[in-house]
Amino acid sequence: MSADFLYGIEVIINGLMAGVLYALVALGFVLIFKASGIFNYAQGVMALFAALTLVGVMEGQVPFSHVINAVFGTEIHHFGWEVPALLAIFVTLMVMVLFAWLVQQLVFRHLVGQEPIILFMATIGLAYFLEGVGDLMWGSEIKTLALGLPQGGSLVVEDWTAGLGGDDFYGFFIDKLDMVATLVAIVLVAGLIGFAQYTKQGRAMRAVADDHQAALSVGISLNFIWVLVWSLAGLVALVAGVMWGAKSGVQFSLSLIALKALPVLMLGGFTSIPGAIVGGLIIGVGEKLFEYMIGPMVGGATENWFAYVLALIFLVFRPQGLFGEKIIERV
Amino acid sequence: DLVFPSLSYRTGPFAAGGIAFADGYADYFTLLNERDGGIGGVMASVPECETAYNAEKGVECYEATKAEGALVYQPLATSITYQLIPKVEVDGIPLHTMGYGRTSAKNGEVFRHTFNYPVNYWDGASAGVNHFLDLNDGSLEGRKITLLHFNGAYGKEPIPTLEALAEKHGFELTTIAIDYPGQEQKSQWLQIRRERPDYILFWGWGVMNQVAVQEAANIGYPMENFMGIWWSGSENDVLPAGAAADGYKALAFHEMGSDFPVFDDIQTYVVDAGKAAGAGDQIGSVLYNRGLYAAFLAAEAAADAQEATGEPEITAAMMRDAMESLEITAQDMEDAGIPGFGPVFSVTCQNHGGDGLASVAQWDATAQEWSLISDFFPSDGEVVNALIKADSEAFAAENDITPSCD
Amino acid sequence: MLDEGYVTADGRQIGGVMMDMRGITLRFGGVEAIKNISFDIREGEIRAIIGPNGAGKSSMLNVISGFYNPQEGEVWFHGKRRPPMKPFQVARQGIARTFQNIALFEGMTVLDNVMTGRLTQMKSGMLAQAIWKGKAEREETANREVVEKIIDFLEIQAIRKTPVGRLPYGLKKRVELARALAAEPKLLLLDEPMAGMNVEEKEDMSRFILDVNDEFGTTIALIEHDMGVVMDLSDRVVVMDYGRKIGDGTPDEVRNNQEVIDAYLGVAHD
Amino acid sequence: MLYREAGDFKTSYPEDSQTFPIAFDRWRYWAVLAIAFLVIPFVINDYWASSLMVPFLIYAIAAIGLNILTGYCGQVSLGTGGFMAVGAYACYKLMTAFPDVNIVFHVLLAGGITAAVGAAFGLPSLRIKGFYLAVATLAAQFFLVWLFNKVAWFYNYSASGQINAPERFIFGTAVTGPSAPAWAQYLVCLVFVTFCAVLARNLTRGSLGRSWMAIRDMDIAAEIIGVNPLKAKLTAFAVSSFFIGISGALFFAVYLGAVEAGDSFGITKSFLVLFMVILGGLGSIFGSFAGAAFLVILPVFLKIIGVDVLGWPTEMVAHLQLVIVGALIMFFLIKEPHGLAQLWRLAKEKLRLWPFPY
Amino acid sequence: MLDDTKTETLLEVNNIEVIYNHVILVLKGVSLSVPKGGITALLGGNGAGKTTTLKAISNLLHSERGEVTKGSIMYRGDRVQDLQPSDLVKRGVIQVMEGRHCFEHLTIEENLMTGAYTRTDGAGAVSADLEMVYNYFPRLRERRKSQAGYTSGGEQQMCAIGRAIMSKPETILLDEPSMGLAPQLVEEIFTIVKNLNENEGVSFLLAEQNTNVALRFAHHGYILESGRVVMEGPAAELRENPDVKEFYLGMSEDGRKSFRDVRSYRRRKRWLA
Ligand SMILES: Nc1ncnc2c1ncn2[C@@H]1O[C@H](COP(=O)(O)OP(=O)(O)OP(=O)(O)O)[C@@H](O)[C@H]1O
Ligand SMILES: Nc1ncnc2c1ncn2[C@@H]1O[C@H](COP(=O)(O)OP(=O)(O)OP(=O)(O)O)[C@@H](O)[C@H]1O
Ligand SMILES: CC(C)C[C@H](N)C(=O)O
Ligand SMILES: [Mg+2]
Ligand SMILES: [Mg+2]
Repeated sequence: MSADFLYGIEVIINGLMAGVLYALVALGFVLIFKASGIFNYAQGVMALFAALTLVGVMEGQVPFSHVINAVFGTEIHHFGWEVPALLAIFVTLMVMVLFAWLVQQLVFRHLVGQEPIILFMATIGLAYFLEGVGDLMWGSEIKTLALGLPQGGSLVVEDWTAGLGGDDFYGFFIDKLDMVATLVAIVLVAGLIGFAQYTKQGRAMRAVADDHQAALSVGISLNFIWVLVWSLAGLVALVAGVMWGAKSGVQFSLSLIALKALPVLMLGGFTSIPGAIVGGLIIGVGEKLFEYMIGPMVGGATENWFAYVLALIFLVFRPQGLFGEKIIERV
Repeated sequence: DLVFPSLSYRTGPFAAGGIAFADGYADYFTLLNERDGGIGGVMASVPECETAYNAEKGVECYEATKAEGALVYQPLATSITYQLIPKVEVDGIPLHTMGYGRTSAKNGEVFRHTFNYPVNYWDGASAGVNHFLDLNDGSLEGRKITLLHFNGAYGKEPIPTLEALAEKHGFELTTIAIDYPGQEQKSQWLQIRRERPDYILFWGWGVMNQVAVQEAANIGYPMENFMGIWWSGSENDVLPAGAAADGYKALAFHEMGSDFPVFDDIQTYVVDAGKAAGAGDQIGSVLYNRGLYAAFLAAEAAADAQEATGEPEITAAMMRDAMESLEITAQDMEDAGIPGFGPVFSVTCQNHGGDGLASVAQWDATAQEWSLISDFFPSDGEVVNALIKADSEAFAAENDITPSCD
Repeated sequence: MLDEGYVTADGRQIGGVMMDMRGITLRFGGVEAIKNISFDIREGEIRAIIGPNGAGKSSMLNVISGFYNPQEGEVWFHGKRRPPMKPFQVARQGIARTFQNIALFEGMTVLDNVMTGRLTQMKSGMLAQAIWKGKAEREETANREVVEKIIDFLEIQAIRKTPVGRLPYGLKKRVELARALAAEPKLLLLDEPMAGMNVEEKEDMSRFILDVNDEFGTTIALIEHDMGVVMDLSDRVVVMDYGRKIGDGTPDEVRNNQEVIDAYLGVAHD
Repeated sequence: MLYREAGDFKTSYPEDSQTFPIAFDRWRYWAVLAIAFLVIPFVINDYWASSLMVPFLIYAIAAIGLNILTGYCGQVSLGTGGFMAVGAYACYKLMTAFPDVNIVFHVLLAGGITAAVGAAFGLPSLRIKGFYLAVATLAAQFFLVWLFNKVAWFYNYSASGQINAPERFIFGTAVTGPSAPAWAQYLVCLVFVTFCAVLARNLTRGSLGRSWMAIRDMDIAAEIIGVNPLKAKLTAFAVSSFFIGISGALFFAVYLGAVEAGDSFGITKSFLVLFMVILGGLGSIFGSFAGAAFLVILPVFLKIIGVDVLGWPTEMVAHLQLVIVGALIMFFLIKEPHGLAQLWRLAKEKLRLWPFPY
Repeated sequence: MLDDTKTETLLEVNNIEVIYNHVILVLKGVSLSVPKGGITALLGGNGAGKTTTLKAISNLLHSERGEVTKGSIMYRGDRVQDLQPSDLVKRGVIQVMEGRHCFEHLTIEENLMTGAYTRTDGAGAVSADLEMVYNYFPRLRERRKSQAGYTSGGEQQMCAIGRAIMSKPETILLDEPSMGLAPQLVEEIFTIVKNLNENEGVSFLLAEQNTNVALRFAHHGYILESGRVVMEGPAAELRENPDVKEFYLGMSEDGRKSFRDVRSYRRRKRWLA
């Protein structure tokens, strides 16, 4: 096999892995959208916030210490203890649940029945808010997430495959972190699909998405369902935050991964959990291949827009995305 | 008061770098105030204004602070620099873009109020190539160098220089762009892995830096052949990759570490007095030192201006004149408590950019510190100056400026 | 047309065939909503379509107004076969309609809603409208006069400037009728115009329908479940059931058709 | 009764469909215009112009543009930043290619070019709806920015990829370039804003505006009653982009003077303008102004309070700013989902009934 | 049949006022009561406030920016105004909303199952009730796997009622069930209402335009005009009232009028004009 061909394969494999990471973020969007018709722009910031909280808790940082110091002129920073990773993850989850509950009580409860664009706007407001709170709470400097996740190319795979091509081929490069992420994603998705399809709450969640008023009228508690899905989205955000945070440190830009998830959503369909995965994979492979093959001809850095254009092309043929619910058009 | 506005960014995507720089900039002036009673007896004030590395906010900050009698601006962003260059010409306030901004502003005949001493990006590109030349006994014939860069004004700045140098030294140049913010660089690094360039020059800022270092480690790229510009060589960039980052290089134009007398003074007069600009945890970091260095250069010029005019309360115009005749000597640095911190250099009307001396720093992951591994050495003036001349003259023609020195 | 029409008992002139549906079949995936149905609508008549829920009545209207393209069959309009068309092209041929589940523009006032009905008549270009003074304003005024007449006619003057979102159901239906009338259609399709109304309101609505038919000579196709209304108003009735046509004829014929009684009426209607 | 419309009867339809049917409103409108044109230019200084008034006016144009597309035609777009970039780069190319032509024409032409680009990117809207479309417009956003970054022709091959506005004059006064006086920049923007607002108002009250709103409220029904969706959507995209292009051109030429596509016209810009439109009120021209004013002034105001008055560290103020802006957005949406414009309308309704509660 | 005088009152609405958007006063003091085991009809023209009354009872006004500003609503003697809609469902009050409001993307069967959301009496009981609903509405059985969005208007109406039955309610608030239904179906649905009422003891508050049918099946009726109750009484009495006859039943002194004659006769004067 020619080296070029094998490199193409390598790009595809890595694209798939990248796709899994995109899908992790997209999943959070899907959950909330499915349950409430809310397009939650804050999902990216939630990932950042979750990761920040995790690091903060692990390192025993005093929340809001910056503010306290600035206002009272004190000099406090740390509690002086360190929290083991598992416990810290649990604490962070609790924080995310609390966050879900607050969001519901203070914001979305009052917006029941509003048009989607209004809800969308509210989530952008929420994103601003949460970003500010995250910064105030934990500070805006870069933090390293030391969960001990493996990093770097897998030598096993590389050695194993090095013989496939000629001298110009060095074996497949696969990042160990990506492999972990893939495993986690599979588990998460299986769980979520089971939840949505086979539980009473899952059905209620989809009902709520269709018609808030009618859901209320049959006795579904919007509050409960929404706190539930926001908590789930918080869980997904934490996972995404950990995976991305391990890659690039925990800092502001983590919130921008939301932008990578949007084309994934479009392509997979806003309401489909499997869609998020398949969409992620297609986008991952598509953009990497395009950058690999066409990129050099047009000057590179095509990934940001290519994902969107790819999704757009798919949408022209299937306006509801690959797995999205068919848009019902009747008069 | 002597007003040195600090257009800082402590939020947003580049906060990590902005915080350290702004802390250093502010702390140095605080030190002068606390220890020496200001500059020439006049207190310095450093009003901070948050730009978030955003051009619009930068302009707003500039407009908001310029009426307070600002002496010099240090916006710490190439994009903001471009907004301010025409404005400072009109307002008569000097602009100092230390190691960034518009390279051709080095030509003071055209850019009367803009200064970019002691080095600029084109010097940086050339210095990087010079370093690689050194490693190869003066010849890069047939070698492959890749420029990995931020896809924007800043990252594209070195390309013309590198193209000229590639022609001159016979190496093959490829450029790979990374889009903002650069958290995902998989395809770029797969491409690098495939092409195996001999050297990588890297123009990055923000999260892009650490991801690049991490990815380089992931694909097992030899770190000592991977060199960043001075904005891609701080602790933030290498710490996340841990031991794998050992040996990564970056250019520098001043010393690293906190082994200078000034830091003791900062500890006593600033930090212990509770007057530190930030949390006090950045002191001695690369970017903190850079902020401090920028403040030092500004303070020197201000002192020169006071001396030259005999007026303690100087104006922006006096400041500009002093910057134009700035001379940084070993003694100046010694006096300021930073002996040998940077190269000695001088500024003239024809040359607003200093002598273009740079050095190479390397990261030691076990000691967790950056240190310079070379002296300050010059860039390829022949190539760089020709490019500067062409670019600045084009600008002059476009804007009806007659280059002159008075 | 060979058939020149006739005059009804109460003296209205019914003309030749205006709309002729021939062998229409419409499928949605596996569901066959309309199965090989043919019927015609004559100029000037009031034609009712009745049938149980889900029989395919609304779908039939949708075929007429071009929203669905039937898989089989032909639509003949004014003696010409109509090629597949977009709904807005159909509208421009003079076919207007109301909807079963009110489809008003909720964010607009009643007046604006009715004015949208005249879009097919308004011709001034974008530039003229941007400048406004002159052509566009004149056109607006002229059309506004027509619309005001319709508003008067349907007795909704009082709510002219109210956003339709706030209106009660019955009034919405009336506004929908106004919007359809504003297009001055040759053929008016009404999908359950009297659903959700009380007798008094139905009487009003009936009066409007009769007036439109009488005064403007508008042909009307009407879906309605209130047999009183259907039998009293219509000249001819088509009965559908499960996508098939099970009856077609004058109200009297239909009401005595056993198949219709079994499938739809339940008991013979008086 | 502080505010009344009683006794204000109209005897002709044109009178009834004028912009401000109520005399009191009409007077207020003329008063605002008079102040804007005759008073402010004499008192404005650099700071007020460049940190508040000029950006406010320019954003108002962009908001009007987006409001036409999103508020009137119901097509959510997140491509505003990209379209502003088209306006800016078109204006730059025109300014440098035809230095002798008056800048006013350049700006208008830049709007025209943006309109064409906008219409082209509007094509998918025929099939793609709602949020899918919103996300699709991001394709325009990212692609355009990338294009202006990559293709050196757009920035006249300058080394940095930045574009700089050369100095240009109107009636002998510089309006672009560093020496342009604040009042001149302000006036140019004001004239364009007035022009755009009047244009937008005329377009939205006529048949075109109605066909947009029909598409917005129920596209299928609109099509069945005779609206050509292709034409309605594309004109909305074109008209909207025309305004956005103008605002982009002004943003570059008059306000900033130098821009780089990714930095100034990134995705945040798209969101910012969308905020303005929604906070101000979808489908309301007044709302576009209110939203733009709110989001331009609020951050500056918060900064002044936090840094200058309270003396808090800039970073904390910047973070608090995020928190407060975010919280206010949510608060307003909860209080009145239809924006400041609706709040204003309700206030008027209350005034009318005053002193009775309802 | 129900004896009006002795039974316990389930639902009592006392003089409520409802305001939309803080400015639009819609109900101006409405009082009514629903006895246990009764079918109570709420009649009135368009915009009279029937829907608003029902929504006020089931607490669905909030999401429409409406609120009850005066008066009280009691269920089994407890004030229920401040409860969540879901709490009301748990207490056995469920509303079938005007205009169907099925969950478009859920299948018919899933729609029905959402009705059982608040139930805790086990899957067996739920599926038995599902079977019961299918028996009442065979048409739904045929379409059980279709997404509700693609079913016809009538099918959706059945689905909405079936969904309410699935919650095993004590009281159903039924908003215009006959709207858009074929006459046969209207009879059917009312027969089902009657059966539910008689066999399962479900009480109904029924907002209807179709006065004719409503008064045939109801025990007691209220007539609402412009937000006020203008007449009330046992259904049989209302049916005989000349005004009701004229305006709600479409009868004149000499029997049913033809709709074709509407243009030629004059109306009687109304109570409130
Ligand atoms: N969300 C709302 N905002 C403002 N006004 C409303 C709202 N909902 C209803 N109304 C007004 O309240 C009044 C009563 O409406 P309601 O829907 O209760 O009438 P109804 O008796 O159910 O009529 P119908 O038989 O047409 O359904 C109407 O005038 C209507 O315009
Ligand atoms: N777009 C569609 N996709 C799938 N099935 C459809 C669609 N439109 C209609 N149907 C089906 O076609 C059949 C006929 O529907 P239609 O709406 O025409 O009935 P109808 O006679 O108007 O009934 P009703 O009196 O209840 O309104 C129904 O079974 C419906 O579910
Ligand atoms: C710190 C900075 C000045 C570096 C930056 N990327 C630039 O604009 O050049
Ligand atoms: Mg129908
Ligand atoms: Mg109602």
